[in-house]
Amino acid sequence: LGGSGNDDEIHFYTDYSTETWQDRWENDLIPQFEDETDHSVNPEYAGFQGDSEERLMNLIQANDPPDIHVETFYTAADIWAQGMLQPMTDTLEAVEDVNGDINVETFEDEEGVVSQGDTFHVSHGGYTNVLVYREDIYEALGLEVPETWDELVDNAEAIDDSDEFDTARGFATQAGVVGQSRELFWMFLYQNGVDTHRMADGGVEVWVPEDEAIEALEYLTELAQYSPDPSGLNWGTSLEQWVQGRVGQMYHVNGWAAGVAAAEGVDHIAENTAVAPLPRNDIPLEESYMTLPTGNGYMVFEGGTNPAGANEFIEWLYADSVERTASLFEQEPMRLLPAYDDVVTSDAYANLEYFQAWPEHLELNRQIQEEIVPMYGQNTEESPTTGAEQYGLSGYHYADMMNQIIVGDAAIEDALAEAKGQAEERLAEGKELTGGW
Amino acid sequence: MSTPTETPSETETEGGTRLSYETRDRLYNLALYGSAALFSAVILFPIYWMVQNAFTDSQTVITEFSWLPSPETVTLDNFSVLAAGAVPRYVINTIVVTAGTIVVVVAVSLVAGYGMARFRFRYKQSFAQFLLLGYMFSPIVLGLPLYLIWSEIGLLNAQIGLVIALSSISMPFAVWLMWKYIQTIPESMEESAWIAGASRWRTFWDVVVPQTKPAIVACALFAFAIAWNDFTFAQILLPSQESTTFAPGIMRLIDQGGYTSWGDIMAVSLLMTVPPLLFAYFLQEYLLKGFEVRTR
Amino acid sequence: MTVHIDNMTRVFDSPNADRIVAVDELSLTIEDGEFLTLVGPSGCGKTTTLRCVAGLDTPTAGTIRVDDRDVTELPPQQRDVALLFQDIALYPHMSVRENMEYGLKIAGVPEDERREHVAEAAALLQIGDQLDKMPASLSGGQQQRVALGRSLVRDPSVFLFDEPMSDLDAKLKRELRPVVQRITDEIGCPVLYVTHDQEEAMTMSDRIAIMDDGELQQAGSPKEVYSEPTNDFVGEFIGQPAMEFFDARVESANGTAAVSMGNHTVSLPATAAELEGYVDSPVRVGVRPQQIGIGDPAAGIEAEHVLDEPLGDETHSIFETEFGDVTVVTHADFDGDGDTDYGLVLDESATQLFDPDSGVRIH
Amino acid sequence: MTVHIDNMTRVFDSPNADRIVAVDELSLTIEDGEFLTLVGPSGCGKTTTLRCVAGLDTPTAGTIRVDDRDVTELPPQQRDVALLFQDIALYPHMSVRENMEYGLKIAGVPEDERREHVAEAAALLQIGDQLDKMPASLSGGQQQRVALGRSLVRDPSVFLFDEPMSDLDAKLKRELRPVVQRITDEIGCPVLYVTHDQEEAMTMSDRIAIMDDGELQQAGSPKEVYSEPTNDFVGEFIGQPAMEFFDARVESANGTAAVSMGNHTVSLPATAAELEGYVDSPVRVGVRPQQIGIGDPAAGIEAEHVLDEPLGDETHSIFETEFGDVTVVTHADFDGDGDTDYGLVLDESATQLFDPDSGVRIH
Amino acid sequence: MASETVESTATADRRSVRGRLGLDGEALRGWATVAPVILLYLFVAVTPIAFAIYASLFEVPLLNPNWTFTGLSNYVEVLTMNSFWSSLWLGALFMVGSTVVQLLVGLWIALVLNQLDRGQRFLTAVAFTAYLVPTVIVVLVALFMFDVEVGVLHIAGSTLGLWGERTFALGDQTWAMPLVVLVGSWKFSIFVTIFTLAQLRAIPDRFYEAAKICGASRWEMFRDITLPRITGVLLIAVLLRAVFMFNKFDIIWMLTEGGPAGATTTLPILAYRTAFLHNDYGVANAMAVVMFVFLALGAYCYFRAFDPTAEVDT
Ligand SMILES: Nc1ncnc2c1ncn2[C@@H]1O[C@H](COP(=O)(O)OP(=O)(O)OP(=O)(O)O)[C@@H](O)[C@H]1O
Ligand SMILES: Nc1ncnc2c1ncn2[C@@H]1O[C@H](COP(=O)(O)OP(=O)(O)OP(=O)(O)O)[C@@H](O)[C@H]1O
Ligand SMILES: [Mg+2]
Ligand SMILES: [Mg+2]
Repeated sequence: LGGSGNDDEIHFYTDYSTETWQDRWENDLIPQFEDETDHSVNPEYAGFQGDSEERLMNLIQANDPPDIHVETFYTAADIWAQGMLQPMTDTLEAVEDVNGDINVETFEDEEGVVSQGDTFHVSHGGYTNVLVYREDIYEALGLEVPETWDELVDNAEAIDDSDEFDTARGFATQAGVVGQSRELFWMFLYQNGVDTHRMADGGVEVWVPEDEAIEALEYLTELAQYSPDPSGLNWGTSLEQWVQGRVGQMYHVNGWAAGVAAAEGVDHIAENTAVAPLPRNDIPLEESYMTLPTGNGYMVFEGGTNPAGANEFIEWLYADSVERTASLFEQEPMRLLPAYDDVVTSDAYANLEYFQAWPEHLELNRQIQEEIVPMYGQNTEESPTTGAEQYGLSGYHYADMMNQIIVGDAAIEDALAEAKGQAEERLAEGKELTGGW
Repeated sequence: MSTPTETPSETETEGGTRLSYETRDRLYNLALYGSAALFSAVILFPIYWMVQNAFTDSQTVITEFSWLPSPETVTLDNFSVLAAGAVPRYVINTIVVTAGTIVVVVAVSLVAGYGMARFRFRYKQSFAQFLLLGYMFSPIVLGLPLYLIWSEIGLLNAQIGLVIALSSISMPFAVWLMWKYIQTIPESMEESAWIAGASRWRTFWDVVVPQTKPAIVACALFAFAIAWNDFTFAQILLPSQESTTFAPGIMRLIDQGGYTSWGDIMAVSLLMTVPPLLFAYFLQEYLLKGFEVRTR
Repeated sequence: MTVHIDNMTRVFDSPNADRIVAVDELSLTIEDGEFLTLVGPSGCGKTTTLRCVAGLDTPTAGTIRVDDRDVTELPPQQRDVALLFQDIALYPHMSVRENMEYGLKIAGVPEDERREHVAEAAALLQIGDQLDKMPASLSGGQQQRVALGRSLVRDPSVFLFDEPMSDLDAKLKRELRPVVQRITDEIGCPVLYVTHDQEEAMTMSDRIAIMDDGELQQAGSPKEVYSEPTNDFVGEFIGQPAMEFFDARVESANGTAAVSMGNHTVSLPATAAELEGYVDSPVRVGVRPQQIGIGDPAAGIEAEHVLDEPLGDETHSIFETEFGDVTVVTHADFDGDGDTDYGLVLDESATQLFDPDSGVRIH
Repeated sequence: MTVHIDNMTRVFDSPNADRIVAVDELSLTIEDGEFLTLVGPSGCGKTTTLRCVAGLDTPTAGTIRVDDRDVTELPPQQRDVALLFQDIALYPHMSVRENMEYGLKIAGVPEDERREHVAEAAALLQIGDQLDKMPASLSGGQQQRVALGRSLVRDPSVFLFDEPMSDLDAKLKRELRPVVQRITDEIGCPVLYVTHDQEEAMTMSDRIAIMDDGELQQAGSPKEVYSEPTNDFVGEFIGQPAMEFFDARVESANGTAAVSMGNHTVSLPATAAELEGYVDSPVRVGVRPQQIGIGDPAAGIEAEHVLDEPLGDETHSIFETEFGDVTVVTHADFDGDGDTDYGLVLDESATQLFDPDSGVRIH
Repeated sequence: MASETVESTATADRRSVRGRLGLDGEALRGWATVAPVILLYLFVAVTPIAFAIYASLFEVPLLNPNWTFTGLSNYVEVLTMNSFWSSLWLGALFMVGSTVVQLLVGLWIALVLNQLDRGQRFLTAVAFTAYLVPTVIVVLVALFMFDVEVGVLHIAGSTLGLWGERTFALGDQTWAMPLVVLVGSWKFSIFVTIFTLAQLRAIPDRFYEAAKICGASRWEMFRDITLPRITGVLLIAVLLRAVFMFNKFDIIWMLTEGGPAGATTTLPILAYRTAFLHNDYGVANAMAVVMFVFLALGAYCYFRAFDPTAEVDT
């Protein structure tokens, strides 16, 4: 088991790797698949920060990439941009036939990731960016769900100051040099009516208008006063803080925080975790650049040892029946929302053991799917989704900038200018790799 | 001697302010035991804290602060993590790798140290220096080449592969230690065995090895520290869940859950702290003897 | 078995470029059953010689034969010698018994036979009750016995000792000497015994070989080397307290010879003819302190009393003379007096003459 | 200055429960300028006594006074003693000079004065040219001189030596002995010198104190302890070769006493009256080997010749008798013959009688 | 006699020829004994280092196995990089700070342990345990103890007014570096202790006794006997510690990931970031090579200045 194996084994590198996932893969899904086909599957689990990337790099450098890699698409954009992924259009079609249309962002636009007529990603689920907040705190302090940044800041201050919730801070402002802090910055750009890139002269260019960006960063800096140590916050640690009841509001994805709280048996937090659209900065909804959910799922390496088998495995998982697809959400039901229209509404999904135990969490997921997602994606026409742009997004320059400004004492203007410079370099690199597209 | 004027060392050199001998003695003991108390507190406190929280209800751990464990919240529940999921596997793997590393390091360095101490060959000194040079290269960029080499020779995910890697980074120090130690064993003991008809190998085994015990313990301890500690190598060379060791394993666990239960972590930490404590308690005499580098 | 050392030389390359000739063309034969002692000052090459015979070192030139077999290049394992080191070298991790039977174990002797041999040797050495102890808990003398026992259980064909007693005190030495002699007698093989204690050499040996600076000076029975040293080095080295030397000049009158030292003259038993070539030349006169009498200043070499060292049965008295300090063995009750002047009277018949340059004994 | 040791006892708790009485109610006075030697077998408590005097150890009971000052509990720093260890203890990281001047430096003596003292001592010890070397590069004898020098530059008020020469060979010992004596004479303070080499004790001391098993056996001048030992232990310990003992029975006839041993009788110089209480009782007869003559079997104790140890000027011959092995000092040319029977003739005037139970000398 | 001479010179020649080739039986056996070490080292150190040096001449996108040769340009990039020089400074700070603290604390603990006559065994064991506890655990416990809500050290620090009640000390720019040094020292000081204590125990009592007799006070004994006797090992321990700390990665990474805002980004952290976050393996290797050169130079100067091996008998 693990890294190397015999030649036609399907090497499956996944970050669906909690203990429950591992159990499911090894004792249920994989044996069943192996029984039904001639293939054998060799699963390998990745953590989700740093380590997994390092391991993937090792595999690629050894010219022995895995057959299947599971990740959020844009984070793997550099791999894709270098032409190392296999098209999966047929597989996606087969999956859509069973589960309904895909509803995560990358597949909305024919000119987007589904470039040149091909799809390179079969999503398992989508991440919707939301404001996570504690219902009980709001209630106790008489707070309203914020719609603007000012309201958000006020709430943060109120929570921070309250004696009743002594340990809870106002807002988790992620500013580590890792993925989440760059996304927090993007979200604030989107909700201030701008984006990171735009189309100009038929090509993509970096577009981070200074005024809007500075305003966003100023708000973030202000919010950081009400945050537990911003430099240590990332996807994992902010969940941790949440479960420990140390924050009252934060930026995160889906109802994941509620799920972790439930899994850890911290019921009062699991019950009181609520989500809302991320607040905007006094702009009308139509001007928001908030994107549709980001797809997280399967990619197949062209250079793997058994790409055909890999596709077969993915089809077996997702194109068999809605029931099987829904059943794949039994593990981590709150982390990802199904990426296909028919799944969330299916009985099979509603009947998952987890939702039987936590009906309010089913409601929460449906709320995201039915209320929040429709509010996003207003500006998809103007917001480009090209190879070079996706590549440009995968760098850590904005994370660095957030860190410099919020944790360090860098001047906002300087740090922003430097980050933009790097963004431009990165975009140029992306264009070179993808042939200008 | 009978009058102060005859004892210049007492009065003249230090002036009249010199404290009486008894007072100085008392002050010295105060400083000594004070120091001992202070550093034991500094060293012991984190361990105490670990123990205290390992036995405290995991919810209490993150919400309440208390200097002493309170009877209501004392629990053994945290230790259930030791039986759950992958933790036992990690621990067993760590033990296997550590034991393997100790065996390889001791065996190889014993032979090499013997050779260095007893045979005359050219470039011996250069060889020793060359070994130490290896310590000067930052190990963090070595992951990739190691990975490539290991996958080439099929040692990935094999605990023996990690054992080899860890052994060789323990090598410079271990060989040096053995070398210096064996030099202190009189050669005449071996010679008398040769004269009795024992072959070189037999002599090594019967005469040298038993007397090298302190150095063996010291090398074993050093290898133990390296293997028990190792995070980086295990992370790179044992990617699979089944074969990996404690340090990367626990980091994965922390990552995966998206949530750290401090109670559980303290319980696991306690488990990983006990073997070194036993090692240090029972073998310290040997160990110190083994580390004794004769200076001029 | 007989050991023949022929023209053996051993040269060491020293780190600071000049070579050290530790043993210089040494030729020596040790007969079967003979107890030959090698004595000499520190660094004269005794240990080196022994190590070459044992096979722990290889001569640079020359050969070593045991009977007719050339063993010069043989490794120690194949020589069947027993060697007892100065620093004992008992194995600290083995019990006394294990130490003693180690050689037999290596030779593959079965357990019970080993026990028997060990018990026998232990009885002889009076350490029968120590067998299960560890060496560290034994006294120095006991350790030495164990080391001795370890060698002798093996019944070797050559027995080598390298200052086996130099770490012991006088009493223990005296106690062990007869034990060693008895044992080597019993085994009956050639014995090469190194020491720098000339008392040990005198009392134990069939023959004594005296070395200096890598070269053999004289080999002969204890009496021979005591009374007929080939040169002044041997004369001074053998005998206790050491022989005293006086610078003198040979004078001849009517065919009888005499030596004059300072303003004192001693007539010699030798005729002038026997001293051919030395008449009127300077010589060194050697006399043992036992052969010097004390008289009044006129009768002998004028001397001032310095110190008495009473030993109970005799006294060593030290006098200052124009030839330097001279030790004289006086009777037990002698009690020198710094105020009186004495004269040292040499026993004429016991004087020996040495060439002042080469040191060779003339007569 | 005078050192008084009064009723001093030092008890050690040994790990295996039984206490070791290292020194048992020892009382001893060392006069100013006196050279007192403490001898005794290994483990008899010599070192312990010395360490207590130096302040490195504290007596369990009893007191130590220097003149009238009670120093029993004083730390060594405040005693102004000099102590020379058996194992030298030179500091390997200091040069010879630094080693020698260390005590002065501690005492705050200025640099140039220190140099002067050291130069003086070095000249006396003939190591003037070694001052800048490191101890490791010196020979054993030289190291010992340095150690000696380190102590003597200090001009202490008590001088203590713990077997300072036991690691040296006989020649070096003989060379250093006068040096030590001269130096201590010059300083003129009380000297307590520990050795287990009785020759050293005899030759150097003003007085010898013999200890056994923690207890003082006798203290007296060398001649006194040699010729009038208080008990058989002292008799055997002092003198070389050791006194021989024979089990005997006192017989009295006409007021003169005799002892019969086996079927041989020796008449005594003592009268029966002097031996009151021992007549017809068993005693031990002690005779020094020098006082035993060799005759034919009928004339003395029947003896079989075992071994000769020729020393050049005399021979030690060992005989087997019904009383065990007996060593006799014979003349240089004596050459025993195992086939002939001999008789050992004791010199009547030199016999000493000891109580067989208490060992105390009767006469 | 004549034939003897011939024979003996022949033997002498035979020896010297073999000797000159360095391949007589003795040398062969010598090399055979160290062969396993060489083999292991070849695998685990030499080859990877060679590989890294080689890679430093290429542009290596980690997520693509195709390398482009770029000569020394990676080196130019490293040497002109601002972050390189600031990390070098931070790294030097970390190295010197850690080494000094570890030396002092380690020495102090060793001296105290050596003097204790009660509880020595237990305290020694406890001290050694600190060295043997895995770094991961030290880090986890440290993070727990600095936790803003229940962390005992956090509470202690904020009560003393060192940092704010809600400041995560390891996330504070002023405190991060000192605390990382201290946490590291908690674990690694004992390395110095082990060496020193072993050495202290080997100093014969009689050295002190001789000094006492001379009237030396405790301080004088320490200065004149203890210190000179342990300088040798101290010099070696300092060298080893400095080298180890200069290359230290795991404990910093796990505690702060080089943060906050780069306050603990030492060179190894920077190299790691460059390799795995910026996917610039070639530059990272160039960085490692430059670090190696600095370190080797530093060690060389250290050797020239103190020559620690001269203090230790070979
Ligand atoms: N392995 C060696 N390398 C270099 N020189 C040596 C070696 N062994 C002995 N020597 C030198 O050879 C000479 C003779 O040494 P050897 O040990 O035989 O003397 P020794 O008579 O046994 O002296 P001692 O009475 O001190 O034991 C000395 O000068 C010594 O330094
Ligand atoms: N520190 C100690 N602890 C326990 N027992 C001791 C200690 N020091 C000495 N002894 C015991 O006290 C007794 C006397 O010892 P001491 O060293 O005084 O003898 P010694 O006459 O100097 O002997 P040697 O001639 O061997 O030096 C011995 O039995 C010894 O074992
Ligand atoms: Mg020798
Ligand atoms: Mg003693």
